[in-house]
Amino acid sequence: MTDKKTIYLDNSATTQVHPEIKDTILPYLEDLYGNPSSIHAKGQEVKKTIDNARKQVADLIGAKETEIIFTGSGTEANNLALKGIASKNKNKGNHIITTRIEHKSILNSARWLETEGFKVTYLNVDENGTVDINQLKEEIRPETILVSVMFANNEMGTIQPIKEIGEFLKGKGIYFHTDAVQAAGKIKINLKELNIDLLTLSGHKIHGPKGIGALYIRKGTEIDPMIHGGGQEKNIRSGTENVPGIVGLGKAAEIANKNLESNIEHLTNLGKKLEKGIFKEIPDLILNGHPDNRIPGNVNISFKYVEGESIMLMLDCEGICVSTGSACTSKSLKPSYVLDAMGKEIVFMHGSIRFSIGTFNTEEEIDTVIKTLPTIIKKLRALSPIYNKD
Amino acid sequence: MTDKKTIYLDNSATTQVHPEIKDTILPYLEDLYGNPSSIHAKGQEVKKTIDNARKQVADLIGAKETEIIFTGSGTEANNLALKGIASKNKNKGNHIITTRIEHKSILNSARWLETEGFKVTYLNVDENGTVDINQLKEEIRPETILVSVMFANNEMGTIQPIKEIGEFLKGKGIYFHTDAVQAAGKIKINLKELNIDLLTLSGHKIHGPKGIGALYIRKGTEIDPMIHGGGQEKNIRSGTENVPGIVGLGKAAEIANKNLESNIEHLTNLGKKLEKGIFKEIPDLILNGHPDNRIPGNVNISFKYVEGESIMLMLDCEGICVSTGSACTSKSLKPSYVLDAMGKEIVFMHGSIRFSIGTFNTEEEIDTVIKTLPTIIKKLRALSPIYNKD
Amino acid sequence: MYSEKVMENFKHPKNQGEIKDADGIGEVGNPVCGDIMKITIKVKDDKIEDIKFKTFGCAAAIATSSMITELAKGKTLEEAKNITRKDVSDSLDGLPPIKEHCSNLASEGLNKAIDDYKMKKKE
Amino acid sequence: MYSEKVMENFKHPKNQGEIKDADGIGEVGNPVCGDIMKITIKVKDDKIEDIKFKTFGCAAAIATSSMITELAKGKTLEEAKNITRKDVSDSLDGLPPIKEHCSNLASEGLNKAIDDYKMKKKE
Ligand SMILES: Cc1ncc(COP(=O)(O)O)c(C=O)c1O
Ligand SMILES: Cc1ncc(COP(=O)(O)O)c(C=O)c1O
Repeated sequence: MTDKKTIYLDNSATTQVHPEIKDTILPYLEDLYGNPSSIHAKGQEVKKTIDNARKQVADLIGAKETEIIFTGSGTEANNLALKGIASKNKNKGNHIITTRIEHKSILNSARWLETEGFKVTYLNVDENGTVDINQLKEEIRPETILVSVMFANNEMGTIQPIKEIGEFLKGKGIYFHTDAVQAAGKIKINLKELNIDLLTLSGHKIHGPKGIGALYIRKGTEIDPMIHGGGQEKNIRSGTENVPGIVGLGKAAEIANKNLESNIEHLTNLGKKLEKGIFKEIPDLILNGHPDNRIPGNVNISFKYVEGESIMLMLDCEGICVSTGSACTSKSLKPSYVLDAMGKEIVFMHGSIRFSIGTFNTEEEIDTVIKTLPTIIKKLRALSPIYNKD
Repeated sequence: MTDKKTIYLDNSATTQVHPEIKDTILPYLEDLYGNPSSIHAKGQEVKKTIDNARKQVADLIGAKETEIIFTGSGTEANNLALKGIASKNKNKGNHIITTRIEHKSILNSARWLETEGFKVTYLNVDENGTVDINQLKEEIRPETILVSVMFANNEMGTIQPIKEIGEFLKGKGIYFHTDAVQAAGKIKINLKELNIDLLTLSGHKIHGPKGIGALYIRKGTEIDPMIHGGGQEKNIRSGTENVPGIVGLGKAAEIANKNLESNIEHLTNLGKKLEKGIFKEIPDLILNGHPDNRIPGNVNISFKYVEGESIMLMLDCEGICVSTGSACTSKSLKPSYVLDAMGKEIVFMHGSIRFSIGTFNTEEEIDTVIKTLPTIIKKLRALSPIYNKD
Repeated sequence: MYSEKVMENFKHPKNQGEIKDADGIGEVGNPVCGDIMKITIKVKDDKIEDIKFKTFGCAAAIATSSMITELAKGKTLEEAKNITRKDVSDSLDGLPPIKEHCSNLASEGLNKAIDDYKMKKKE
Repeated sequence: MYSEKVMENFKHPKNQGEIKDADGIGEVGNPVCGDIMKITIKVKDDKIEDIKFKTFGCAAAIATSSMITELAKGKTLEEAKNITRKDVSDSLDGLPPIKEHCSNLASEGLNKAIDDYKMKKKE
């Protein structure tokens, strides 16, 4: 058990469940246990809440409630988007375009589709992590059926030109999917103003519960299911509905929507404060990602001459939780493939730390981090054979 | 909202979450919100609990903790078993054997595999709903890679000859999967004594939460993932772990294991009482399923000359929740395909009601049902143009 | 799933039963689709003086049966023939899409009973 | 993820630094795999009189570096050469499988430093 003083700055990996959401979920672990497919009263009372949650999620992104499908995670929603579109539209073409910096759930779905005979183009990004829209335009072929570009990157937060891509694709008969897992709740997303056919969300990244995701599927989109069974979720995702998860995600979306502006301001302020503080106290740093066009609260820094895991664990010993690369790859030995795609020198890729701020972080916490970090970096640099400055 | 007096006899559709389980889950919606993939303290404290839940689930079925993969539902686990085995072993053969009475998640996965070039044999069942093991033996071919037979049927509870099938398949190089969603917690399952390679469980059927399932995969089994991504669950099921669901399923398995014998006794007693009571009070009935070899607490009766939905809704008006056919098919117009497979006369298939008793039902509740039902049946029979007995 | 009106008509159906010496009988449906409906009518001065139904079927089938007898009672044969399935469904505040066919069945049953009466009269 | 011993050696590493006039120097690793280690030794009477390390790398790399200097200090060159990666790993109560290569690196570094000393002595 961690004690009360933990400073959690790993909100891109997962977030604390909002207390209001816990209260929303609770009755569904108690008396409201019915199966929404049941016609009797116990089932129907639950069915209504699911439809309500669908509306709450739809409202966050400016969609219609009938266009939301619940899944077991953001990962599953991404798999469903790629594989479901590919499977249903393979008669139209076998080419898919995505980027080198997508989340593994996109990249590994794309690689799997390659083994099934699809051709995939992985777009490059510039040194700020922004996708090359000109390359996208060049790579479009008659066989292209799907473009998938994430709304904002999970490692260094760079926001992608989603509006421009959508406009470019308009009328071309190519589906456009975006993984908005990291963007939701931190950027205003209004599908009425964006030409997007599919969009992925995940509960636990917006202070909702784990184990629930959603895929927005624009009306009329031709998509195959990935999980077959009893026909739930309009036959696109079978399986008894994760009712507690669904109502939790619904509530999380509602809160995120309601507090969007104040949350953006809060995250922006703390993020700027942290970034400035660290740069003031510590020399030899690189800020990874776009200097401005990034999700608020994401600060990704390479500490030259030292290795990321060591920094992370030293901070952990002080009760400060951060991440090296993305949470999913924290375990792996390889340096961040996202920084790699951005063309960073390899020795600095190993030293990157992602601070990701959430709704519940405070100014005092940021002050503590700024105070704690210099000693740790000094200590590790003193240990480093490639640091020759003292 | 239903009032306090609801009598819930639809435990094969879903069950009330055990109060202890709610308490187990709660901290994971509060302070224990870490991502188990994170190396820092907030992540690692959660990782331990997941491994513990894995052990709890393994213990319920006599498996090893390393052989349990968590999924988003029983439906997903069934999909993974069929598609994952088929995909990985297609070089060995393209033939799969299952039964006509499987849950839709098996049947529709099998049908999808047929569109992918696999051949599927659907075994018949006798009038008690027992699969024909001789037919199974005859249908085995050199290309057979997988046999999937459910442990017990969700509609009329008949238990299948899983031990015999396992023994027959031993050494044949054919994987054996069983869907134990309805059997778990109601029948002793010990994988040390059964030759089973894959086994499906679902949380919400054993008084655990919805949105969580598990697939037992025997060590050494060759299986492909269905959901690709960050490599969670040994790379067989990617996606951030549904921590509240997993600890909930773990606790549910632990309780089910601890109380197995007393629960079986409780369900058997109430089931017998209900069956006898109804047969004593009401004429012209058919007991569907096997008379003895069925999961305790499942009572499936056809009320001749009347239709099931009407009975169900009349009972619902009295606060008694039951089901026609399986929950998933309750919505559909077609009569039960399971009763169809058993060769029941079609007019009686429409009148079948499944009473499924759970841990929290009481003798008084059963008494009330026995008292309430005759009036309803009498009323509906008086309305029926095919009833000519008064 | 069902409107309150449907549930009300299901729980307390009107005009249930069978007229013994009916002037017209309409039987529709079959066990495969799960609905069988029998409508019996008594006709006087070209008007439906009495009407009763028996139905084997789901709540929607029973409610639509009950509703159509209500709608038809006292009407002329001409008027009764013009009762559409939409009339039935509307009078019940709508039916779930999957159950729409039930209102079909009800008006079919009534029509058959009227035709039967006309046939018999001709003989 | 790490044993307490690993964390202890990571947080408070022994023998860190660089011997200025070292008798032997061993540098191993490369930036691609994320670990670079430099071991410097002082030798007297065929014994490792002093030993220091510098490491760029993860917690396991730092802890194994620290541990191998502890194990080697005071040993004869012969004995020091026989320190296996298993010795290092065991002294740390084990390493996560994914980090096993770090113990490799540590013993490699020590060996290189000893070889370097022997080479220089021959000249
Ligand atoms: C950009 C992005 N997409 C998808 C996911 C996967 O979502 P989930 O954790 O719900 O599986 C994540 C989080 O890991 C993410 O950061
Ligand atoms: C036999 C059987 N298998 C699988 C399932 C599906 O499990 P879940 O409801 O978790 O998707 C069910 C329940 O609907 C079932 O009864």
